[in-house]
Amino acid sequence: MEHIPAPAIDFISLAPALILSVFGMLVLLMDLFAGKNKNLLVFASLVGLVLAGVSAFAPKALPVVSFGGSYVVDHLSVFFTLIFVFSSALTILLSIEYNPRNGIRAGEYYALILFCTVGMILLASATDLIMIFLGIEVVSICLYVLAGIKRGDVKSNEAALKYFLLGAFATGFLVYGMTLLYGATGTTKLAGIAEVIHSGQTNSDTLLLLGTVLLIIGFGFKVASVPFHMWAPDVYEGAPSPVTAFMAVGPKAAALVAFYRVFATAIPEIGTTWDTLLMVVAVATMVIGNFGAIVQTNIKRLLAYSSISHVGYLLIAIIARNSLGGSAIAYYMMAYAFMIFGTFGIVILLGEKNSENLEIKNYAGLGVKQPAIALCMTVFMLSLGGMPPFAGFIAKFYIFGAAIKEGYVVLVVIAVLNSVVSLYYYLKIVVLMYMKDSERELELSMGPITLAVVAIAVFGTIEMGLFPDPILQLTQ
Amino acid sequence: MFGYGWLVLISPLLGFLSLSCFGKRIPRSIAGYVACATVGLSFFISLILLVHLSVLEPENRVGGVQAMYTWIDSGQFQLDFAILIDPLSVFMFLIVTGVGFFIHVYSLGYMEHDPEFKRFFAYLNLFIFSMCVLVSAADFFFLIVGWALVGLASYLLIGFWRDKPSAVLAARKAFVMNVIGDVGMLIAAFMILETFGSLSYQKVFESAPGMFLANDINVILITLFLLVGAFAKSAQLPLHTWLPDAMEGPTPVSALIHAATMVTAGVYLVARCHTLFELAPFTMYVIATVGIITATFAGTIAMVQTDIKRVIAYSTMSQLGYMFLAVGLGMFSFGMFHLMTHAFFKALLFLGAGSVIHSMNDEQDIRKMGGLAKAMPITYITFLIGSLALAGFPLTSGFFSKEAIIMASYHSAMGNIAFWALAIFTAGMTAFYSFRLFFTVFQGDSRTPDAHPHESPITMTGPLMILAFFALTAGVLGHWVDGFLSPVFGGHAEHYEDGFLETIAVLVGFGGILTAGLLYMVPSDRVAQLREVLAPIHDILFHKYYVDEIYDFLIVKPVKAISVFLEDMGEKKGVDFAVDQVGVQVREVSKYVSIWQSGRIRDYALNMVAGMALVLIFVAFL
Amino acid sequence: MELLIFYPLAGFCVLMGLGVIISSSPINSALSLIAMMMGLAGVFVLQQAHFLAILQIIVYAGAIMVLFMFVIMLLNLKSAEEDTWSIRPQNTYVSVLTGFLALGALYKIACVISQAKLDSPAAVPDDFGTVVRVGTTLFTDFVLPFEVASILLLAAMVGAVVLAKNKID
Amino acid sequence: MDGFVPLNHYLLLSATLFVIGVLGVLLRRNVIVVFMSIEIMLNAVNISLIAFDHYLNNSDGQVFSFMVMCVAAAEVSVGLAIIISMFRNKPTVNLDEFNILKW
Repeated sequence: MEHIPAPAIDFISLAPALILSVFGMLVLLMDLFAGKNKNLLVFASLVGLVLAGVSAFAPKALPVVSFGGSYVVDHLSVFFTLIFVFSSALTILLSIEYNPRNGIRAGEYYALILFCTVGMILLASATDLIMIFLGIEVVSICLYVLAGIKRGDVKSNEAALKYFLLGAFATGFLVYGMTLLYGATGTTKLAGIAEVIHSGQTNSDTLLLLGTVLLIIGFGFKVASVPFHMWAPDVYEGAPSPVTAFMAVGPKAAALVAFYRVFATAIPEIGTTWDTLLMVVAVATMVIGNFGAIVQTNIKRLLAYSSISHVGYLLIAIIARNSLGGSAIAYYMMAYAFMIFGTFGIVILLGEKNSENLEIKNYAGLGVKQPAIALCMTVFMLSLGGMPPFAGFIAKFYIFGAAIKEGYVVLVVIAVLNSVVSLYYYLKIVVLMYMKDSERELELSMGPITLAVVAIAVFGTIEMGLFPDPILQLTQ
Repeated sequence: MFGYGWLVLISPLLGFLSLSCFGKRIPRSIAGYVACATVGLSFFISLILLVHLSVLEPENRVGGVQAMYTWIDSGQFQLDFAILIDPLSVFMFLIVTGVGFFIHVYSLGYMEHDPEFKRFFAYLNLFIFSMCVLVSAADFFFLIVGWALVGLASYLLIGFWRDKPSAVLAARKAFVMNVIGDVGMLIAAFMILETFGSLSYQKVFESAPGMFLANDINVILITLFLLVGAFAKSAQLPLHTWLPDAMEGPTPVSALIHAATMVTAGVYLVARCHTLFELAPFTMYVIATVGIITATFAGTIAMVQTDIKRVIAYSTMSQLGYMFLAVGLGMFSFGMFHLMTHAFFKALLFLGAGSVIHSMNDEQDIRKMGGLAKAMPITYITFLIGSLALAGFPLTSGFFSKEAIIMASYHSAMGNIAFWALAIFTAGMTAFYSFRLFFTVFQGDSRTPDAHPHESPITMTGPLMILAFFALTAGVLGHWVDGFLSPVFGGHAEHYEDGFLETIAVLVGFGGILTAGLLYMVPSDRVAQLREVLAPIHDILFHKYYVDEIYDFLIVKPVKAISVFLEDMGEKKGVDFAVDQVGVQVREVSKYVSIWQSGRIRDYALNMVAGMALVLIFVAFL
Repeated sequence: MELLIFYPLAGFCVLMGLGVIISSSPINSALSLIAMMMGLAGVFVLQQAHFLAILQIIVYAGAIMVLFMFVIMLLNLKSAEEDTWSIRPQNTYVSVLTGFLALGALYKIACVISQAKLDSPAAVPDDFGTVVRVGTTLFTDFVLPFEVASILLLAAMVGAVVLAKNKID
Repeated sequence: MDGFVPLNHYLLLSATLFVIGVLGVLLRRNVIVVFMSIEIMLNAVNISLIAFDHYLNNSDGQVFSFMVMCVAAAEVSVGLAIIISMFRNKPTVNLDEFNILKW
């Protein structure tokens, strides 16, 4: 009986994921004894997230490559880890007041968010197809459950079912694509694949091509780009609001960074064909997202379409495929996290006792009744629309800058025009708040913690807009 | 050196934020004063800046960029958070905050009974802030930011009475028109960035003369796109239709935004970018031509309007046309001078009109007014001064500024007889319609017996009197303005002396006033009665009647027909129709996109596979 | 030898696969699926992947399919709920178009796939596909994915419990 | 070994089964059957993986297919739980009836 040599395990680079896994299990255990009071779980989860965030800085000299080249900690992954930790923490904070009001009592909720965060962190660092696959699956499976965690609500059920079936369907394509890529190159490591492609030693270029197509489909689904976006509006509408916010930021960022890694690291050299394709996809995504949003009457659905259009902008950075593109994605996602959590915070604040109050027309008159909240909402809407001096503007600016540097001027012009279209529906909400009188009185549920989240988000949106440099330094 | 100049911007911004965030907690009485105080502070600081600049040597007055810190720094491209303090921006500061301050005070009285008093002042402060951003921008980026912000503030203020559907519609129209302009500006900015690699005025204006020959196609394109923005904001043909509709907003708003400040932004833009425009004589010619055509066009329409505010609105368009004529001819300081005097007398006229409307219980139709002179003496006199200034009556401020432009239209390098003739013609019309308005409203007998007009409170009449003072006397500042701004424009504008032409202009002005007087001084329903009592005057009256007929046949009817035609074709079917159609079509597309989303999982899966098939085909065959 | 076994086995798998999507009763579908998985296990054996062949039977045919059966029984699904396979009339055009596109794409792929370099299997060592060989790879090169899989399964288990348990609190 | 099966044929088997799975998802209305079709797709992928492994003399693919099985198991447990929880509120397994969320 031969002995298997013990593999070297780099605990330091794994630290954030390890800490969160441990805290996830801890939360599960504590749930047994906590009874009805979930505050302890929340506290433990937040501690875990903070520790994970701190430990992300543990590796001394970046980048650290470990596990035989299947896991890398570089500036990008550290920054994304921060985004994930941050967005998970905000999700949990938003849930504290939302969950009891909407009949979500399961303590496992928090554990699932932590596990999901583990998946995202792994995904951001993964440089091996198998790791990427597993990362995506950890994230997806947690999200399927989170989307349907409002068990008594038919909408939530339907959202979970749709997300699950379509997600599993897309996973099929994704894993098939990875298989073909493996078959063509004989390795699952991104660096190895790049090497094989570079040397022209592939087993079959066709397999490579086909694999890449299927991979695009799989990733396209996960980031909700056209024509694989159709799940997004339905799932976003049906899932509980904090989960929707979470989905729009964390998992999307994780999928994007993996997408970016695959395209920038593994297959940069078969670029030119893909560029045209990705450009078409990016344009379609922006157009469909923005035009779909215009007629929406449900705020969550509107935000879903808007998030589709934002993916379109982000794809431009992937097309640019330079280092500027990577940090532009990172900056964009951070800014987007602030804006989306702020917006959803307000959506949750405006929820009533018995209904979530999601119709946009109910926002009428907010400018008079709740001037501060209306002003915050205005900031978020303007920022989402890419108006200076807010974070959304700078984020778009860097993405477009990265694209222009590579000479994609037409693409940028289309994107700018799309931003103008998007202002139409963002400003519609602002106009409604300030220009219309409310039709009925609302019994708003002004939770202090949710308010705090909104305040943090406003601060972040403005701060990142006025002083973009510090955050940008972090991403490079 | 001018670091404290930031306060000009910050003060109204703080006012806006505090009023909109804590509006509920600030008592109503204080809110108005807070708003006034912030603008007053800005005005005060602008005055200090003025003094500060005046003591400097002329060559040190330009290029005072106050950078707070570097905002964006991405390799080649750098953008600072900065304001530019030079004579031109301080000049604009003074007008914006000065006139703005008086209008704020006026609003205290005018909006006193409005339930949303605080929201109004919050928006006003936002506007002042935006306008200051616009004029103090040190680069094209913040220029556009300010450009868009004033559009936003104007939108909010036009639609301030949101229960009034016409106001909401007008607000939307103004917004869409302004967005068209903004897009033009954006394109121009992109081209500038592409050409110069920078957006800062300093760099662009320094390198431009070395980079282009005159009428280089690039510089023409850049300036033309800038013009789209300027024309949209300043309501020049063909992007003018929003301005008359914007009168749906409260009257102080019309005075501040749609007469004194925002609409002059286009003129400011041309003056600010004069380096670029001078390199494109073609564009300059376009500016002058469009300016004078707009002036004439709006003048004819103003003659037949019956809504007191619309008359003044068209007159504003017409006067803006003069300013564009001036800057188009290269007489930048004349344009700025007319901008200043216009700000005084037009704000005065609007505020006077507001005072009238206020006392007539929101009646705006001049045919129902009349004989207000006795009831409202202060308004009467100040309105008279405003009308005189607008008509270019000798020795009022309007006389000096307009005269300079009319002279330049003939004598300057680019001037010609056509410009001059149209300018003189428009001057005559201006005199006519302003006094038609004045006589109809203040002279004769009241046409609505049950109205009980009363003089407005001191918060309203005070600003009227101050503005009247300036409208009367600001003419003496002409040379000072020219001298003060000359470092920016690189030299003095030549003042042309031509006694003959000046006399013609003055005579035409008198003619206009006289005609209006003959036609409107005496209400026509008393004609028969008078004819019996005063036989000697019978002839004159008869003649008046006769003239009226001729006038009606020769001038009023054709003008009416033309203006109706223009309104039909140009406004309802042309631009407006296009704008509405864009909205409708966008919504149609949007509906299709969302109906595609059928809600059925199998359809979604089918779409995914269809998408995949498309991608495969794309890859396999392309 | 390989030829003799592979083609019938492959045919069997395809038939059973079709059976899953054609039969109107979910029970029949599930049984076909089990048969297909058994067949696939055979294909795996042909490829010398003995370890995975066993896993295929234990995990898929054994555990997963039993779960399916349980659920079908639990929901008490009737076989005939007029559920034959169908295209919604509104989707006819899209479907036909997709069909053509997909066929075109498949044809193109089939044309080029025959140019692949790998026509004969590599000479594999004796221990290829055994537990030892796969296990060694799993615990050295892929120890991280292996650990992640445990998180995945834990999350799935917790999630399934949360969603399916009868009553919370 | 005389006569061997070329890799292409394994790949074709894999592709055929994958297409069958896709067709099942597109054409069936029963949630459970759709779900089984997805399992067929995952199985099809495993065939390719193992075939590649054999032809490349490599073990990575087997580990990959091990992971695919693992994921399939996880998905099945969650998916069936979702179906059950959904069935409680709306006792049907007809996919076309789940369209509250649309447009």
